[in-house]
Amino acid sequence: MSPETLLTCIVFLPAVWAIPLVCFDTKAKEAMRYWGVLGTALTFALTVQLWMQFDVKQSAVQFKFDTPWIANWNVFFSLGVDGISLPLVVLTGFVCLLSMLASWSIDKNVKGYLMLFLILETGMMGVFLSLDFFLFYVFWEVMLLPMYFLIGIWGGPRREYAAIKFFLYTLAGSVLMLIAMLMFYFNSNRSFDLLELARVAAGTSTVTPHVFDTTMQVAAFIMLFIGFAIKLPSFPFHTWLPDAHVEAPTPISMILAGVLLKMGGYGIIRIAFPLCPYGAQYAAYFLAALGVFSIIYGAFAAMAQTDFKRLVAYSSVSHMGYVLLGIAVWKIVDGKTIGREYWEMGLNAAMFQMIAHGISSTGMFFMVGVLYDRVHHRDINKFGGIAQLMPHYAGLAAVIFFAGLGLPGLCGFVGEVFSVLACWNFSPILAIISASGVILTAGYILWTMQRVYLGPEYKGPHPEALVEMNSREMAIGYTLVAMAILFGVFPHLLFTPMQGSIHALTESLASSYETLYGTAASMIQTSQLP
Amino acid sequence: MDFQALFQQFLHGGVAEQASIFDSVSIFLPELVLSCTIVLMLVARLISLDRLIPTHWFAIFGGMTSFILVLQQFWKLSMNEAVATKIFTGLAVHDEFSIFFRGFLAFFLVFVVALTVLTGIPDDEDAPDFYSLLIGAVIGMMLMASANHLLMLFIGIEMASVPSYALTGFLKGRRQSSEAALKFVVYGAGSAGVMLFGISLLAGLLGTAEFSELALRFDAVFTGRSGMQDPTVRYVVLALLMIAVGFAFKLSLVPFHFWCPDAFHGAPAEVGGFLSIGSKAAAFALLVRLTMSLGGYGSGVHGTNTLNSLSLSCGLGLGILAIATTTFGNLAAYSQQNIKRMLAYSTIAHAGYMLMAVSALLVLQSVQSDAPFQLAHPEGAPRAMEGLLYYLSVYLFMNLGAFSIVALIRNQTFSEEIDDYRGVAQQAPILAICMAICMFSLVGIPPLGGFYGKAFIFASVYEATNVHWFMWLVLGAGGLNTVISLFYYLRVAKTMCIDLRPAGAAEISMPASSSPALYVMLVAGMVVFLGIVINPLSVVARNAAHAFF
Amino acid sequence: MGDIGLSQYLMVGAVLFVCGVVCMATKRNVIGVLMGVELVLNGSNVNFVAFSRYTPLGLDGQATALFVIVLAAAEAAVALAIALNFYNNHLTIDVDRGNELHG
Amino acid sequence: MSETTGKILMLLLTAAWLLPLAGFVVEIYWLRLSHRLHKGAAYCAVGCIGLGFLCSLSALLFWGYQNNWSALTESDHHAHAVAGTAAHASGSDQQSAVKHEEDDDDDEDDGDDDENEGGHTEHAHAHADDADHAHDPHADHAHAAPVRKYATGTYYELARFSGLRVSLDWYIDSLTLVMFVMVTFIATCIHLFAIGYMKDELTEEYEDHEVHLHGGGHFSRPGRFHRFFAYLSLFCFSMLGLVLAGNIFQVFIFWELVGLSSYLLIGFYIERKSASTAANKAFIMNRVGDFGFLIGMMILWTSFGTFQFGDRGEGAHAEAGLFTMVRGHDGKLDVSEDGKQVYLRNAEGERAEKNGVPLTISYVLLVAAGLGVFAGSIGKSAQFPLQTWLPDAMEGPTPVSALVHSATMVAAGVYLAARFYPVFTPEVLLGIAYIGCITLFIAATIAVVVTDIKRVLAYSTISQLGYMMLAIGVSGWGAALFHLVTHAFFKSLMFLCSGSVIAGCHHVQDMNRMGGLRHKMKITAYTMLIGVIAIAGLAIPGTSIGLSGFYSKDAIVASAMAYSELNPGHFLLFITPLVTAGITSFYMFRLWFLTFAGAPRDAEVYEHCHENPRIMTTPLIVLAVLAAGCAWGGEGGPLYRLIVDSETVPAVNRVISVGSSHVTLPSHQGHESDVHHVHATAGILALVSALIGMAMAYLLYVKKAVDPHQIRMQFSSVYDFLVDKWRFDALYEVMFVAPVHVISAWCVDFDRRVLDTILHGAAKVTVIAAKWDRFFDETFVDGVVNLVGNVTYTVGNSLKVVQTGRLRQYVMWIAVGVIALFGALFSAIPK
Repeated sequence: MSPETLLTCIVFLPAVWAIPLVCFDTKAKEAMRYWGVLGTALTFALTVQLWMQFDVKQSAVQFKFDTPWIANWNVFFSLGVDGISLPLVVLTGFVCLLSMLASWSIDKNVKGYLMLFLILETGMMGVFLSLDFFLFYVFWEVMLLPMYFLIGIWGGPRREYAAIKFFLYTLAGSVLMLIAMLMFYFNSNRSFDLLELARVAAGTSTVTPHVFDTTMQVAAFIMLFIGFAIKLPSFPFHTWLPDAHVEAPTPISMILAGVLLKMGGYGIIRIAFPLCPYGAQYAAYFLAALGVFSIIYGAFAAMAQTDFKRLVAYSSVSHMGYVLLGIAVWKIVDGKTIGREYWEMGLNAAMFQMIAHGISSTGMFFMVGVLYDRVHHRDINKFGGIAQLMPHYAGLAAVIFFAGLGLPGLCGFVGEVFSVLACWNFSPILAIISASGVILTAGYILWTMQRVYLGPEYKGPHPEALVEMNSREMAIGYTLVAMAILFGVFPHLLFTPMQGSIHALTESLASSYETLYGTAASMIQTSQLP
Repeated sequence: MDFQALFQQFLHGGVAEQASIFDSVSIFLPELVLSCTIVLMLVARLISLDRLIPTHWFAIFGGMTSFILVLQQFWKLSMNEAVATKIFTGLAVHDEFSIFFRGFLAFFLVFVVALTVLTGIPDDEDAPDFYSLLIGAVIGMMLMASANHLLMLFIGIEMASVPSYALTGFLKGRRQSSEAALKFVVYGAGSAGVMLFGISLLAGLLGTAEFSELALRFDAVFTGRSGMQDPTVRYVVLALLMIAVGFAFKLSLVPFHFWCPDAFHGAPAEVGGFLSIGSKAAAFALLVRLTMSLGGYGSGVHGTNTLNSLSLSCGLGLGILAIATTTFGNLAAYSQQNIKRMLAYSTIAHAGYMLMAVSALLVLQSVQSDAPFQLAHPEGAPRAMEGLLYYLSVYLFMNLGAFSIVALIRNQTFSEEIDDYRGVAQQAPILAICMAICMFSLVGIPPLGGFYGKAFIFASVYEATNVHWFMWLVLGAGGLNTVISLFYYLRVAKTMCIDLRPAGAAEISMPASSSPALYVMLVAGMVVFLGIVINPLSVVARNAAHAFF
Repeated sequence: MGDIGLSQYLMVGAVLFVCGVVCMATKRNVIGVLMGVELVLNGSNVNFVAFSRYTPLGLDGQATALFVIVLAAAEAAVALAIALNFYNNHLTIDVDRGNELHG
Repeated sequence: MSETTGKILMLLLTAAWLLPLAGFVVEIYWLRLSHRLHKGAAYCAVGCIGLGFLCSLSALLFWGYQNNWSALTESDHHAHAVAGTAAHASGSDQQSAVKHEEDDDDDEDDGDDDENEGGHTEHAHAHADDADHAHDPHADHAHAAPVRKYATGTYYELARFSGLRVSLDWYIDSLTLVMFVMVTFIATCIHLFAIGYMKDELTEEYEDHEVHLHGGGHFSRPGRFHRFFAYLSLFCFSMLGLVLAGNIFQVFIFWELVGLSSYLLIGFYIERKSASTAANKAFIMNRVGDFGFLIGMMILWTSFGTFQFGDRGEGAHAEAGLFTMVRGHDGKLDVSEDGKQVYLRNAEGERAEKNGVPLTISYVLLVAAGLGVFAGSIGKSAQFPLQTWLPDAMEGPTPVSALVHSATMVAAGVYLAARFYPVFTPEVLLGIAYIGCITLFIAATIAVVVTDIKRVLAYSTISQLGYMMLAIGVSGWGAALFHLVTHAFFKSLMFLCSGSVIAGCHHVQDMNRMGGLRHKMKITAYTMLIGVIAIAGLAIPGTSIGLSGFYSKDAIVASAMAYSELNPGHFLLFITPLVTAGITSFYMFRLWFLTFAGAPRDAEVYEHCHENPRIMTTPLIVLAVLAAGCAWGGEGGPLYRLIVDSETVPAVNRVISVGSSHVTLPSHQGHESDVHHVHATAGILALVSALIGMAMAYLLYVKKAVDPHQIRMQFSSVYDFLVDKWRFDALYEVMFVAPVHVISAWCVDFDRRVLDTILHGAAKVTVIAAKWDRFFDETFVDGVVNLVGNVTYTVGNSLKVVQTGRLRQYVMWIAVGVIALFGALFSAIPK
């Protein structure tokens, strides 16, 4: 099938798939679930197909196509994929399929649940594939409503609080993003096309002669960054995450951790950096410091949790810190980019970390969910001895948690260690602090595993319910474990498609910063700290 | 001029670009059709024909016909090169802009009538009165949309208002209803009086009452005068202010909004919906036309300093009002328990948003169109107006949807308290979902139509920041209010969808196949549709806007 | 005492207007309030007529005045009807009694 | 070593490396294949590792055959070798010209052969020319690239970022081969032993007496025989990968993996709190070390841009590896005049340049990198201050302690330090030396008072590792690795013996309850005795004939002595090991006497104990033989030569450090070398102190000349201090564990208290504003309007006080509004 149709199908298939659900009888839960699984499976198949058709040697955006959407405002319905978005698209398809499989525990108002779920998937796919800022924004917001209801209706006891908190944070962020978007629109030749805007920023645009001036870049970058940092989430915008995770039903937590958080990082790489290189460089050190702080902070916070899910949520904060760090390690000394290949490494690491975290944290939440479905509590101190009662489960869980711990040979390791390695070139101090994360991470994960899985006996309620995983859960668990090992052992499978695009990105940013620096050297004071 | 000349002109319109009386009448056909409908209905009752044919069929039929007529006019105009024609010796004007609004209103009329039919207000013997009032008001609004003369302006407003007073008090037996009506009428009459006084002053001082000439005289009056020290200038400004009061009342802008919550609270939801949409749309049409004319549209003098500074100050003034209105409306909507009251405040807030568009429009229009690239794109002003029109069109559906759902639920639970909406989703998911859609569209969340209107308006406001720093405040207020407004809209959505239906709460049944459900779904569907397929409407809106440029 | 000019007429109109507003704002009796409205409208009517005599506004002024009178009548009719209805429900036409709707 | 040879070796070793992994996969799913009671898992594991042993052995033989054992046999090049290398390595102090004349003669007449000719000869000439154009017979192939003594290559690339590439590589030289043979061999023996040792796991109902349930009674579970062997295989895989690794990043990877498998094995009895805690402790403490390791890696990565050990490729497009970059081919640091920068070299050994600018790394960074990497070793080989995890690790089954926590994994730290020797500056070496010194003393002292048989061995392990570190620090590179191998043999032997004792006595580990066991378990007792003698480093006085430990420890003490002679300031580096040698033999003999000699102290234990089946005793005998003989010939012997054949940096000659601390590294080769001078003396001293130690042990525990309890009473405070392991655990608890928990609690508080409060605050404000808004609507409007109303009314006609009503206020507001707006505009209208 032609790339254009393929992309369009990937985006809209889930939403379209949701429509027939209306006709299902409310009683026929099983049927509807299978229908949903089928839909997500098809979408996943399409994304894989996309990977097949994707030409890894090419660094530019591929399969790009524009159709006028709002002619008066020069808004286009333009989709396209490159090395940066491709892995995330596939990940989305993958995680959605798994969490759809994990949705059997949802029993209340299945129809609504599935429809919202599928719409959510459309939103996520759209975010990753759209190359028009306006379109991106629309898809970005499209995810908001389904997520709100998925948490708010199917969530835990404090679901309303969590849902509104999530909604509020995101909306605040996106209003800022909207304003930034307008800035670019009116400072360019009235264009929302991300690639065109990037060209303008790089000073290589044919239609808009001038580059975005520095003050505007800084302002826009700050607004964009806040918008994305909320999703990422990075300290101090992270407090919605634990609540949302704890209250959301297991599959939704899987999606939250597996895909939604990635959009923050993706947005920064795809939009914030290319569109305002100066702003990015201006804030680089701050970003990196924030990332490092999130790493440490998240780890510490996780250590103090007694709620299993909350712990995993905080571990996400910590892990996404590596993403921010990897993105930000862009070292500039009077206009020249120093050690660009280390920055390239950092970006690659950030991307990899996003995927890896998508696998490991999805897995962790799933593992927590498996226990929760059985005993209906998440108090770590009330567990213990699970490894005796459910050895198979415990084995898989151990692998997943070690992946989260960053054990070599599992996916978690590569991203973390590479971003940390890349950091020294940028700032030794930050590098050292971030490296200390390995200790803390090991600390809280091992301690948790000891309290939950090891020990002689289970201390909580419903011990009788602790039976080994059923085949469906088994399938999910094994898929995740397989992925974790695969990407841990053969990371180049993932790096190969990214490298080209990221290399091009760093090149162009470095050069565009140099040109900007050349033009406005007088007004630029580089923010280089130790 | 003496009667002789007048008569000549009356027969075969002498002046250029003025349609002769017959053309005028033909252009005026939609309104005429509506008037005939009124007559028909009354006659029908007289001969007790309404036993055989329910009255609302007349209304619907009339509405449809006039809508079709407008469409046909639109089609004709868009075929041959669009040129604004003054009809009835320049009392009214006929261009895409007026067509847009007349079409809008006729279309809206059909929807309202349909709603009243579904909710069973009014009962059969009152129906003719009710519908004649309704249609009468619509005619008034149509006149407002195409008014080109201060007299026409006043007549239009009065024609639109007087029936609405009656409609507000239509539930004769209800204390609240009558109280609301009383307040509405007194307040309305008062503001109308003030406005009329303003009109008299303006017309007198400028020596004309026709919009297209206002700018000319205005320029003449102002040039060479020493600002506010000069009495004439002072009076003119005062006059403008008094007229502004009239508009502020119609648009329920702070601080002239006091009638709005009470009236909506007391009036039946259907009427509330009607007022909140129809009269606002008409008032905005009129406001835009008047301010544009003051800015020099249609007169030879375009963009002299005086006029520019006038429209700039108008724009800024409206900007201030907009900020106040939006903020006030959103904040006040919080603590409301009664949903109609809450919707009333939300209406106020949205009037504020739309006013932002107008203010942006004026600010952008106040700079020469051949100004440097950064300052204002030549398309800036049309874009702003397009934003306004798009917003209004979406607003029609989302607000109507909200009010109609209120009405439908009221019919079953006899309550309009938000707390009694808890867990509606479990019994009537359709209502809950559609309500949620409308609410989120009111917040302005994609992919619902409300977002685009808001986005367009904000875009124009942002563009206007290049002209005057003050627009940053407007933009900030807009953004902030969007976030704030989330709370109370979300509250409704949450109450209906997430909360559990308390035991012993009144049953609500709304099978998906029932016609009310279909109606609601249609309206909500339109909200979604306008959020996905934007281009056609935006093109139409832009064309309508281009009537001025 | 010089000859009567535009300003004198305007003065009358203004006085009527102010009286009307004050009347509207102070009367508790609905009828009184409505009378205030009438005063306001007629104040502007005076202006119109005066202007049509003294300024290029011309016949428009006269015509407007006529229209206003008609509209005023219509408005008054509706208003009285509503007042009557209010009386039926509240057994009074004291506007201060209508204070159920607030907040 | 030639390309093809390298390839073949690689294939063999890779096979040996991956076999255990396959085994692991099979064994972990054993229950899918067969039932719980079946021993197949064990056979599978043994088969894999045994095959691995064969592969690596054949690899070793093949390698030797290829360069017809040149490492072991005479060669005539060595003279030049020594000369050349001497000349250039000692470039720092200008006495080369004279010096290598002498060297030449000496080495000529007494044929003391020397292992590293080939390569070094080539270096020699190459640099003879570079340095000063001396009249050298071999000037013709002056610029010939040096013959590599290692083979290296890439399995596959993990990632490539523009210039930078990270890959999985292999790096093979004689050291690699020796380690492979050693690890696989010991592992095989231990696997066999474990079959016997773990047999009571072969059950559906394994009752664990250590664990008490809440409801009282003991905990019972199905046996985990297969899983034990699965973990062992996993460990073997990781360990071999660590040895085979061709770059530091890969080392780190397998570093962590051995950590994991040790975690799994320590925590094998997952139901025991103590076990899982010990496992966590081990893992986390290792991570602390890895933190340093990571920093070291960052520095290397950022300043060298590669992780490679060896050079790769040939001729023009040859990539220099870390070692060449730092040391070139002449093994000396190319330090700038001010001593602040170190010039990097390219594959040819000249200064590397990047577009005209010579690449350098600041000396401080190089030191930091060295220390960082060494920090990793500290963690892994339980050196001070991270030594506390190893004794706790004894929670694991005894074979684990034998394999992982004495013979191989913990030695990996030493292995890494040795591999990385070229990157270490003298300052780093000094640090290493002192760390080793402190460790070996602390551990030995604690070992004296411990009564748990396994823990004694654990502490002795730590102490021995300290010896190795010390040796590396004092540039006794060969000695360290020598001791590593010998120690591996005798320590695994002793652990297995203790295991056999424990098994025999039904899991009694306290030596106070043993005694006289030699009557009941002969093989165990006497194999153990061999081990004890070996570790004590005893030899027949006068002759230099002794067991393996003697030679290796001798070598270490010798280099330590040489070092402290050259640097008198650091005399402790010699005294401590000397004294500790005595302590070592004391506590080892104490262990043997308490366990096997004398009268039984616990009749009941004595009754039930018995010798173990052959499957367990055979490995003991085999290992005993090797423990006795593996070091045959001492520093002339094959083992030592094999090891030092891989030496990357010739330690043949004195190096005076250029850094801040002015230490001099002793030279090692030939009779003129510093070590050779002191060798005899050192040997005697070490032997003497060892004998003293043994004698004291004999007096105390066999002759009972003095009652140990008496001494305990005398020095109770010291005794307690030692029993509390120098109170390190308590210290760390206070210093690290507690603070971490406090901070984390604080973080959560911060989230809940501050961030969320801000959010809620914002919400509240809006709500309040809304309330106020309403209030404004009611009060303010009323107020003002009342006022205005009154005024107008009084201006009107009546004096009556009027109470205005709502509607009229509204209307009034119209007027007020107009006036207000007019006022506003009047004040500010743009003109």
